Amino acid sequence: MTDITGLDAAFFRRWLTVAGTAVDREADRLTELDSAIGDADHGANLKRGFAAVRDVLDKEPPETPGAVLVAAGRQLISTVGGASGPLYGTLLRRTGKALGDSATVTREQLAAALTAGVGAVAQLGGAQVGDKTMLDALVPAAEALGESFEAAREAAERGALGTVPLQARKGRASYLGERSIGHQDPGATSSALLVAALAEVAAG
Amino acid sequence: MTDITGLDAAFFRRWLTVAGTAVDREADRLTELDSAIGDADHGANLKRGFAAVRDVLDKEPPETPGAVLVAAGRQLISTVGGASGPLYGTLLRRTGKALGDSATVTREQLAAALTAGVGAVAQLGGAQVGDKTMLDALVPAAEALGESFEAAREAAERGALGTVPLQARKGRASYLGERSIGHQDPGATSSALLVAALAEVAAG
Amino acid sequence: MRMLINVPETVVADALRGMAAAHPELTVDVEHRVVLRRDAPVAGKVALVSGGGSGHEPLHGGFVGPGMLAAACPGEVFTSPVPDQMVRAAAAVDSGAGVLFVVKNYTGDVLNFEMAAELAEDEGIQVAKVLVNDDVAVTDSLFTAGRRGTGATLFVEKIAGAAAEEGAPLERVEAIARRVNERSRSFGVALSACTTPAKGSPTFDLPEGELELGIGIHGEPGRERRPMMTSGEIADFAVDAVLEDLQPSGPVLALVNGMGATPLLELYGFNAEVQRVLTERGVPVARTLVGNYVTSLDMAGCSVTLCEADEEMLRLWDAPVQTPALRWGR
Amino acid sequence: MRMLINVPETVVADALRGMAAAHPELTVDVEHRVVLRRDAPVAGKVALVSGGGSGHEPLHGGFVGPGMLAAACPGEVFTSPVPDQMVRAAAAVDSGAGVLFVVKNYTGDVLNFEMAAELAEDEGIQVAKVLVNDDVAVTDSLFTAGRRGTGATLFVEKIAGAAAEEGAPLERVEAIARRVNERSRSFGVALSACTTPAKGSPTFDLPEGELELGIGIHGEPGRERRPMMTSGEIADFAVDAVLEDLQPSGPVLALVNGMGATPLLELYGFNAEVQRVLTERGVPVARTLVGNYVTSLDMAGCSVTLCEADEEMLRLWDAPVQTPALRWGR
Ligand SMILES: Nc1ncnc2c1ncn2[C@@H]1O[C@H](COP(=O)(O)OP(=O)(O)O)[C@@H](O)[C@H]1O
Ligand SMILES: Nc1ncnc2c1ncn2[C@@H]1O[C@H](COP(=O)(O)OP(=O)(O)O)[C@@H](O)[C@H]1O
Ligand SMILES: [Mg+2]
Ligand SMILES: [Mg+2]
Ligand SMILES: [Mg+2]
Ligand SMILES: [Mg+2]
Repeated sequence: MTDITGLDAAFFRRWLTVAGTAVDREADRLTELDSAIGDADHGANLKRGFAAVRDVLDKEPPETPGAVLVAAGRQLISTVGGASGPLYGTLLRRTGKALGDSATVTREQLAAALTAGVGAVAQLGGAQVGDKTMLDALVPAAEALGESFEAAREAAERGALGTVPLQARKGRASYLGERSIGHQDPGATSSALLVAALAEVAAG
Repeated sequence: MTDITGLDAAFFRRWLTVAGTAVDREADRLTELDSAIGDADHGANLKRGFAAVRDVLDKEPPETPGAVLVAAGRQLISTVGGASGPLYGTLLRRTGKALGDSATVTREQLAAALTAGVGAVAQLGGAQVGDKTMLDALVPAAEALGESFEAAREAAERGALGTVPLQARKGRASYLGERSIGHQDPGATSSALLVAALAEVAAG
Repeated sequence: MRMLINVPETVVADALRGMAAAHPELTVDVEHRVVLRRDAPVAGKVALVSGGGSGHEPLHGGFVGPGMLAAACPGEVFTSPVPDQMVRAAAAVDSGAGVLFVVKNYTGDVLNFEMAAELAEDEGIQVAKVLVNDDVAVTDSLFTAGRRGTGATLFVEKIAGAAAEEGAPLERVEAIARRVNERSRSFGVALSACTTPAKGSPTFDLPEGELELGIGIHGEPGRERRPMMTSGEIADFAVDAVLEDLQPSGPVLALVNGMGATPLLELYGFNAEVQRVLTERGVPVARTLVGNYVTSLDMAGCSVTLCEADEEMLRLWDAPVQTPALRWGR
Repeated sequence: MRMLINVPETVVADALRGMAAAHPELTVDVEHRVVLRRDAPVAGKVALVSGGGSGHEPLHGGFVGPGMLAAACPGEVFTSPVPDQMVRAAAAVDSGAGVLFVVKNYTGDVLNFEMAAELAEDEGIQVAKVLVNDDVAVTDSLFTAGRRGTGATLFVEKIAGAAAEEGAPLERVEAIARRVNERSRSFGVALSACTTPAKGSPTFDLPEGELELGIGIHGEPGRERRPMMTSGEIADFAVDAVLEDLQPSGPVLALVNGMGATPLLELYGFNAEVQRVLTERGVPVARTLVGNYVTSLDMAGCSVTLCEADEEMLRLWDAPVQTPALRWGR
């Protein structure tokens, strides 16, 4: 359970399960968004990835928060493909690594680890805030998580909505130039879903 | 001119010119009919053929009715292709041959020659009246021409309309089996156009 | 009109010019509409000549070359070529050993090739003809123009072409061609209609979620319309339709053919289902060819052709062929 | 959804099963999604490995075989494959002479191949990478993910593959691959959108009578929408877009590529116009390839790729190749 003193492996497994359910529910919407400025596969990609994550966590549930995220990240890398596979995979893996091997972690520790994970995503993809990518949701979310889960959820949601007026400079949407303006980024949208799942699980 | 005593080469050239104009005007309709129960080319086929006929008759106008029809028929065979090319080509060639080399012919002579031409079409294509082909317009027209040009026009028109309820047994439309019922045969329709052109020229 | 063309009137001439530029190994006579083997006539060898309406590419022009056709005559879109083309082609490729006309069974093709054969014989060319009529979707052939020639044309042209290349005399090449046709059957399915340049809109109206079973290759509707089926169900239906008419005692050649707009990804997936059905029905498969070979412009759909192949036919199938669309061995 | 499929989830696996049945000369590992040369690893020879999202067939699986790719890794439709596939492929084909990854420049492909290269190197495999980025429709590459890899992939795989087959060492194969890419440019046009199995409806809405200029191969809209143009006008536009960026001083290789649903008849006609424009611009053409090679599912449209070819590149282009989709010489 979401003990005030610390978040355990079960908490993280629950997060990824709830996130997977959210992805399943919103898959068509994510694909629809990706269809407007990408290649119409973002929903299917994450659905496939989170189904595989669920499988691996069910089969041999890792016993620390760090191990849960590392295993999930690896699984995303091995099953998603596309841009989001390595990026989300790296996000979870590097966040997990930063958590070390303690049995429970605090929200503050998670916020710091997530910041490291988001940094790894930025480095891998070479993008920064404002490029109309998942970073537009992830960066503010990691920052706000220092405050509260709910603040993180709101920041991610705001970040995702904030991609609408932006012109994409990374990923497929960038090929469209100005025609990418006016559409919400699918990756930022899925990031907001993941953070919302986190807040939901934290809320109990 | 349409002299009461006889139809000369100029009459037949005029017939083919007027027929060509009618084909140009109705080409889309013929193609539309062929699209329903065939392969959507009948209009284009005849347009191409009659344009070629016009060219050859303009360049070296033959001097007898028979020679006009033989030259036109040859030209159709050489430029139309499909089923209608050999069939209409044979119709004109064999009608022309039956007219012999007199400088003028009577309507009665034409009716007899056309009957021979239509017979050649039936032999070549192996079809008979009721098979939902051009013969359904041509056979009654040739017969009625013994009476008058106008009777021939009416008979051809009636024959073409009469193909609607028929199930095709020859040509592409036969592949459709019962689904060919309810559509007017494109070849019978173009035959009616050609006979109407003849009546129009005869009417002066 | 989603077409990559200039004007409908010039599509065939334009395509021939483009083909000439892409295939210097062929002689493309754009004016007279004949595609020829560069080295024709080949001394002592029978020459295969085929042709038909355009819109089925790579059939027939893409099958011209050593080991297959000596010449192809492209007509207007979906319109059989005219006798003048066939006579010209026959004269250009005849080495004295004779010419085999490969004719798909359509009224137009039959009549025009018949006229051409008469004219070519008048010019002293020995001509034999084989009629391809493999499409089992056309039933009651007494009350129709008879079965259409579709996918089996490829088998006939390849196998008889190999026999000609080996130096077989005209009667033998003709006999083999006839045997291939007799042992071949096809069935086709459309997921969409096609659009001819002359008409500029689909040849029939097929609502989303429905398909046409038993179509030919000229954009004509099929025998029956059904709600959409899966690839596996379509394979069951098509293979069974073929096997109802052909009970092969030995291994078959299989052609899993695309009608033009069906992606190769889907065709390969469809092939997996075709192979499954054949295995279930106990039919061994000797060779399989998957691709867009006998097409119907931009129609989405597929056809299955099976040919019960004896050892000679298999040997000739495997023999070298060097054409734009079919190429192996040497 | 006019698709010849069972369910969207299995299209890639289904296609691989069908490919395995049709091509006994390849090893198709359906479970792990790798298509391999039957005779891999080939002693002493560098092995080319490529891959990318499915939906572009015959790219890449159809280019596996002697003289071209040693292995291909198909991802889901329009989704780059995962590192596991590439590592498995590299391990299977490496003879010790090293592996060249041919990577089309998309974020997903780049990231997954990068991860794979690291992992393969951990396993002691020498890996080099070449990025293909030929699509001139992507401008301002500073503010984008950079030019997309499209038609030039075929040139890179064929020419570098021939160099590998000749026994050139990894650095030379890599250098040639890089040179081919640097001298190649492409431009694509869509007459219709495509439909992915996962989405089931067209990826964008293109009204009749309009076209998209500057499209990629993933169903993304282009840079610009225009009223329908003739084949000649499209050729002018596409060739000029390419030549604006590539001023060849010598002869070029030309690929006139169909996006999937454009009939070969139209493609050949389009090629005639491409050749006309090249002649008008004074660009000599050494070789031309016309066909559906780098496709985008059932998209109607075309692309033009030109590669300024030196003598070595031409020699390697002409060298024998034995793959399902490209096959000549021996
Ligand atoms: N360089 C990058 N850095 C960060 N995020 C990126 C980058 N490129 C793409 N993305 C994110 O990935 C999302 C697309 O993911 P997805 O559709 O699964 O992959 P693909 O673009 O390969 O089809 C985009 O909406 C964007 O948020
Ligand atoms: N065996 C036949 N005998 C007489 N007329 C025929 C026969 N077969 C077809 N036709 C006629 O030809 C017409 C079709 O002509 P056309 O569309 O130009 O040729 P194709 O069917 O080769 O495309 C049919 O509507 C029919 O009237
Ligand atoms: Mg995407
Ligand atoms: Mg017709
Ligand atoms: Mg026709
Ligand atoms: Mg993708």
